[in-house]
Amino acid sequence: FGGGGGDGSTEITAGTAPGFPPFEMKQDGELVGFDIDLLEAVIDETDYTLAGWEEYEFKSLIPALTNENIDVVAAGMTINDERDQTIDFTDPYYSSNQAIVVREDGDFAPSSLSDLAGRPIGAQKGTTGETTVQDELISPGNLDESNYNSYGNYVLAVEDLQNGNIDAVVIDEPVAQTFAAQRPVTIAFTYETGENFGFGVRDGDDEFTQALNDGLSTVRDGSTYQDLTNKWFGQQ
Amino acid sequence: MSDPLLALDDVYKSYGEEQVLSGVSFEMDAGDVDVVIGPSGSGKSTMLRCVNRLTEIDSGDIYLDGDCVTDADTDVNELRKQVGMVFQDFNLFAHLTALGNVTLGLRKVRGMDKATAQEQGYEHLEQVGLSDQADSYPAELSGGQKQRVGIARALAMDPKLLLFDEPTSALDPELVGEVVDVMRDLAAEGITMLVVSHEMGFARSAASDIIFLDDGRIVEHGPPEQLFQNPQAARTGEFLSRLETAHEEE
Amino acid sequence: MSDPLLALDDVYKSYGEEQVLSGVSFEMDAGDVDVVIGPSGSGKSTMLRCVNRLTEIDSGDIYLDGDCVTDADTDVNELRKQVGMVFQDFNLFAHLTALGNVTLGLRKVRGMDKATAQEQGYEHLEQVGLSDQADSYPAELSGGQKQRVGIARALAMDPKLLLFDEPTSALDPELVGEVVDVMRDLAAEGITMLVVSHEMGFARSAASDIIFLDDGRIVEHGPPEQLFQNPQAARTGEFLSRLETAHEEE
Amino acid sequence: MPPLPLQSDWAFVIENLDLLLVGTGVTVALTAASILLGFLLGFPAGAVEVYGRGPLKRAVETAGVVLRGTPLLVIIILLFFGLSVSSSAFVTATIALGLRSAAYQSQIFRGALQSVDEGQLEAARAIGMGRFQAIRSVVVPQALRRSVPGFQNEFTIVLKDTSIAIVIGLGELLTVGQNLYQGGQSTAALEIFLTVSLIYFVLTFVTNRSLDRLDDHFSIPGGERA
Amino acid sequence: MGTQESTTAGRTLRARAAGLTDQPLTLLTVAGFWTWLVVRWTNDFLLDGALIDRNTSFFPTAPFEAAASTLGGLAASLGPVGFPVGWVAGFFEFLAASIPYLPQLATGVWATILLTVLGIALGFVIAVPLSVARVYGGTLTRSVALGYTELFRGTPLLAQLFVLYFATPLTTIIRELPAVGTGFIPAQAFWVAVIAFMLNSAAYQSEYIRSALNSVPEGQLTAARAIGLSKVDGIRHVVLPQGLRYAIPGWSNELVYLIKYSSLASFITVRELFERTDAIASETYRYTELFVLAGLLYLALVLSASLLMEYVEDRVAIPGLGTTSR
Ligand SMILES: Nc1ncnc2c1ncn2[C@@H]1O[C@H](COP(=O)(O)OP(=O)(O)OP(=O)(O)O)[C@@H](O)[C@H]1O
Ligand SMILES: Nc1ncnc2c1ncn2[C@@H]1O[C@H](COP(=O)(O)OP(=O)(O)OP(=O)(O)O)[C@@H](O)[C@H]1O
Ligand SMILES: [Mg+2]
Ligand SMILES: [Mg+2]
Repeated sequence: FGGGGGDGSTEITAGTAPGFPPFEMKQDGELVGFDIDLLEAVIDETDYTLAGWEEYEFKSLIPALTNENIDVVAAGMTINDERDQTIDFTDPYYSSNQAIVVREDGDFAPSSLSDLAGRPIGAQKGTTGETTVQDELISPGNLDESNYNSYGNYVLAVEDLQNGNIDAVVIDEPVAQTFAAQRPVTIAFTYETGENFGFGVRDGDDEFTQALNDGLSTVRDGSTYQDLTNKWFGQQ
Repeated sequence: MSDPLLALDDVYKSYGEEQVLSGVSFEMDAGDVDVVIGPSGSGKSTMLRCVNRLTEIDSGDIYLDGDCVTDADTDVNELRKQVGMVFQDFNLFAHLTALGNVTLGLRKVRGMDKATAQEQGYEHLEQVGLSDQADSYPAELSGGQKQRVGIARALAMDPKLLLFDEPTSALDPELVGEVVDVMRDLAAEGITMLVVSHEMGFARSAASDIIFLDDGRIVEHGPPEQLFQNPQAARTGEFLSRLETAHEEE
Repeated sequence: MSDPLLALDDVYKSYGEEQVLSGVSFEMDAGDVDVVIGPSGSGKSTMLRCVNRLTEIDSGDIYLDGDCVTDADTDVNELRKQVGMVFQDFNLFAHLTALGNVTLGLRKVRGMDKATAQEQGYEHLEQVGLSDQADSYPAELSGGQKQRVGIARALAMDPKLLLFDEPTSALDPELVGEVVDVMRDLAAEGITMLVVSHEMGFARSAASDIIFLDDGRIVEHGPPEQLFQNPQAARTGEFLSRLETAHEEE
Repeated sequence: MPPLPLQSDWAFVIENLDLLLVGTGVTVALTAASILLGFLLGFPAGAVEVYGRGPLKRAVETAGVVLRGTPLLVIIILLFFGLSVSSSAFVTATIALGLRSAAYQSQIFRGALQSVDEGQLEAARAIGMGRFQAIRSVVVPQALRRSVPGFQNEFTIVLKDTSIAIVIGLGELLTVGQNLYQGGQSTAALEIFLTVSLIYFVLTFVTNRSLDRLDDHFSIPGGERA
Repeated sequence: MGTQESTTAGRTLRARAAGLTDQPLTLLTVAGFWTWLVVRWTNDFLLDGALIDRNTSFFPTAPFEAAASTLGGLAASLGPVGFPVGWVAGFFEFLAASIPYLPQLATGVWATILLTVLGIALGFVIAVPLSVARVYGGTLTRSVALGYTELFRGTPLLAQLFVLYFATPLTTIIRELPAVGTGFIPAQAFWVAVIAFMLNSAAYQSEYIRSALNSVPEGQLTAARAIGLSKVDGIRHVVLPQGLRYAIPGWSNELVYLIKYSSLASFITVRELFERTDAIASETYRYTELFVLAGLLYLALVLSASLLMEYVEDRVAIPGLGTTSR
């Protein structure tokens, strides 16, 4: 496998968690999405070559990275302190907030987190959405723990929202917009977290991190970044 | 005279190709003890099982106390309450004590309450000399004791007729006596019994009639003295003589 | 004269508290056929099993052809090649044909190649009159045929001595004859055999000596005529008379 | 009632049948590899439980109890994220399924070895075979035949439990199915899962019938059916 | 298919576990496990955290941490021969690391037990008629029962859970039922899991019971009919009481299976032991400690079940009926 450590070997393996449109998802058996295209473009700018993609559940990505199953994570992963203790991040490549998604035809129209109190809500396991629910709702005692459902994947969460098993899903904004476009769900409000997505790399893999950062700024400086944004977020 | 207690009239039964009973007819009165003998496979068990309809006959009629019991509309469970059966290999209910075996029918078929059933059950165990084993499970009883429980179970339903299918042939020789003694007592009490058995001692001393069945037909039917001393058919004599030698050796 | 082929010298064996063999001594010469009789539990099987060390003795010695075989350093597998054994319940290898049963030892123990082993195997099946059943599996054979395969299997190893433990007692009466006939043939061919059996016909006609074992001791040992006509010990006479009545009935 | 995701979308399933078949291939390969590993470890383990003694036997027994008492899900996760035995999801899943299967197969073989009549071993010893050889040439061939039904059960259990490898993202049948309806192109969840279930059903059915055949083929004429 | 055989395998399998349960150490462990659970649950659910805060463990971590570091130092100073001490140190480290998570896992264990017990009990209610239909039914009932069994045994439990939860209106229906998801009554996902386990386990249980019914001698029903019991009554009063006793070993095996497979309910968001473990692990990344700990808790549950079934078997044992475990 890829020894991203940089000692001569330049093959690296990337990991992601499909089911997070438009960042990453499976279409016709192919892994596609903004993260996929972006990372590939970034790596093209470096001396490394991409050996391939591995797919995991989102919460498994960090263990997979630390266990050297993969060398880089591109999965719409928010840079935060908890994660930063375990892994390193590249420079941010996308800024996002958390959206609170509800059923389109439902009568539940919350406008702030406190409106969610006492309602069954969901998020994806191991995501910022989950942290938000934990920190802003459960810990202050606004939400009973039994009212929170945690899913392996956003699609299951949105599925359950449509089924009526939960009343709201806390989810990254761009993803929420995709779902709102495709499904009978709508964004009730956005919770400003000012969070940034970064590519996850192993702690201490500094050379590789640096290469990715350089590649990223090259891509941002050129037209590629804008092209990709238009391609994946353009149709909103 | 009144009706016979049991009458078989031209009973036929076959399994597939094989004709097992071919026109069996006989009658027995209340209080009679008839012993059925015959070679293996001659249809003795089948005949017995036809009487309480554990096996259905192909044609002919069977009457119990004047009623035709082989009608399609006869309630077989009702019939079986009136006809007790004792099996060769006991078939005691393995999960119930001796008393439980005897009372199950009283409670679930006759609908008695538990206390009354147990009281009656004890009496019947007493009748076969087993009241002290009431709480033993079948596996804890000897063969002879098992069979006596089997008899008590059948008696408990207060049947008009008791059927015995080789009640002693699964027993060790030294245990046969106790079961035969119980059967002899029942005979003396005037209970009507139809017994498949080759216990010649019992047949001689307790039977009203002996029925010799061969190949699904009654070859000879008469009181024991006549059959033993002066068999009419050659086949009977032959069978009896083989029986004698086999049993003398015990 | 040369050494005896088999000699037991003051053999003792106990299972826990129970003394099963208490000072058993006897000798037999090459070509002898000794028949061991005795009540159930008297130690007959144990004695036989001690000879090929399926059971280890507590004290005493056993000599085969002059060699002490109960030494700790005797190779038991070597010993067992020289002492064949025929079991009461056959113990044929269920997954092998008759021929496979006979040749397994030849191939895996004697290290013969397949063709030679099969050739020899056929001969031994021939010897017990079963060459036409070479490809049958044990489950496809009658009891008598099974036992004859068992004998052929033992013969195939070309042993100096053949042990038989009640070779006919698991057989239906009508099948005993064929096995006894084979054993009689072997005796006539001069094969040395130590046979636990209550087949008195065989003992009378084929035995060199009869050994009467009771409660782990040899009570009497002598030629059949002497033992049958004029038993020395009261116990022997008693046992023989019970044996006679039991077997006459068959 | 809110709308249910029950729009019939069989066309989508049929379009993606090739993907499902690839997943089926992974499932079959994973089953085969795991059963093989389970056999290679489980058979000796069973033999040790019957014929072994001392610490080896106790170690094997304890390992068996632990493996049989722990959910496969826990074993897989532990091996993958905890102990990181391998970076390949396929290898990890094979080890997890294989180890657990070995624990069960050892019991199947133990039972089968014990069910071979003691007289068989004795007869083999009586013609001069050593203990090991007697076990190998006489007891084992019979025990293997008797273990076929237990083996058959085990086979279907492993086949179905390969679906649990979804937790480590292995692209087996169920994962492929899940990815299909999460791809954003269709919400044909019911159709996909019914199809996936049908494929599993066909697989178990075919496996069972083939093993029946195998059983017939190796059964000893006239003897008890294994 | 070798159902008879699988029952035997089940029997021997459980006898294995029973062999372990003979050891006093195991008994002690299981007793300790249950004491902890009961005290924990009483505190958390009934006393509302009166004894100790819900999220605080009963056990302090400090002594274990201290022991671990002392022993670790010792092991290091011993050099290459220090490895046994190193293991002990590792064990204490493990204890220190896992203790803080115990309260949350205890809640998960509660859900796991509830799920298993309900699944197997409700499954049993379906399994009995299914197996009776298989043995005594007519062509139609027999094939319906067979079809049911083959269907549920032929597809993965995971797929069944997915279908029931995400692809059927089951959740909607259950959600509308009164009281679901209020107070101590779990929400719909739990009940969907119970239904899945019930349906799945019924198929397996019916196989065990079927082969047990087949092992009741035919003469038993004949004798029952001969005293005038109807067929149904004969099955009810004579065949089933015996057959179910024969079925206990295989059935216990199914209980053990269900305990373990209940972890799959985490896929549909049921917060049982595995889900709890997984959730904590994905926050803390302490996969090894947490999953070893979860494995041990499952093992304790499985051993408890074996012990319990052994006791049940002893209690209902009747001389001469079925296999007594000793
Ligand atoms: N259920 C059955 N199905 C097919 N054939 C049967 C059945 N029951 C009995 N038979 C056949 O009917 C014939 C008579 O059997 P039956 O049991 O009545 O004889 P029997 O006189 O009682 O013999 P035995 O002395 O051996 O008990 C036998 O040939 C038997 O094989
Ligand atoms: N492996 C064993 N362990 C304990 N006791 C044994 C063993 N084998 C035999 N015995 C006991 O040794 C005594 C002699 O047994 P043995 O089988 O030699 O008698 P036998 O003369 O062959 O009897 P039978 O005619 O019944 O075969 C018996 O009391 C038996 O219970
Ligand atoms: Mg009969
Ligand atoms: Mg003997």
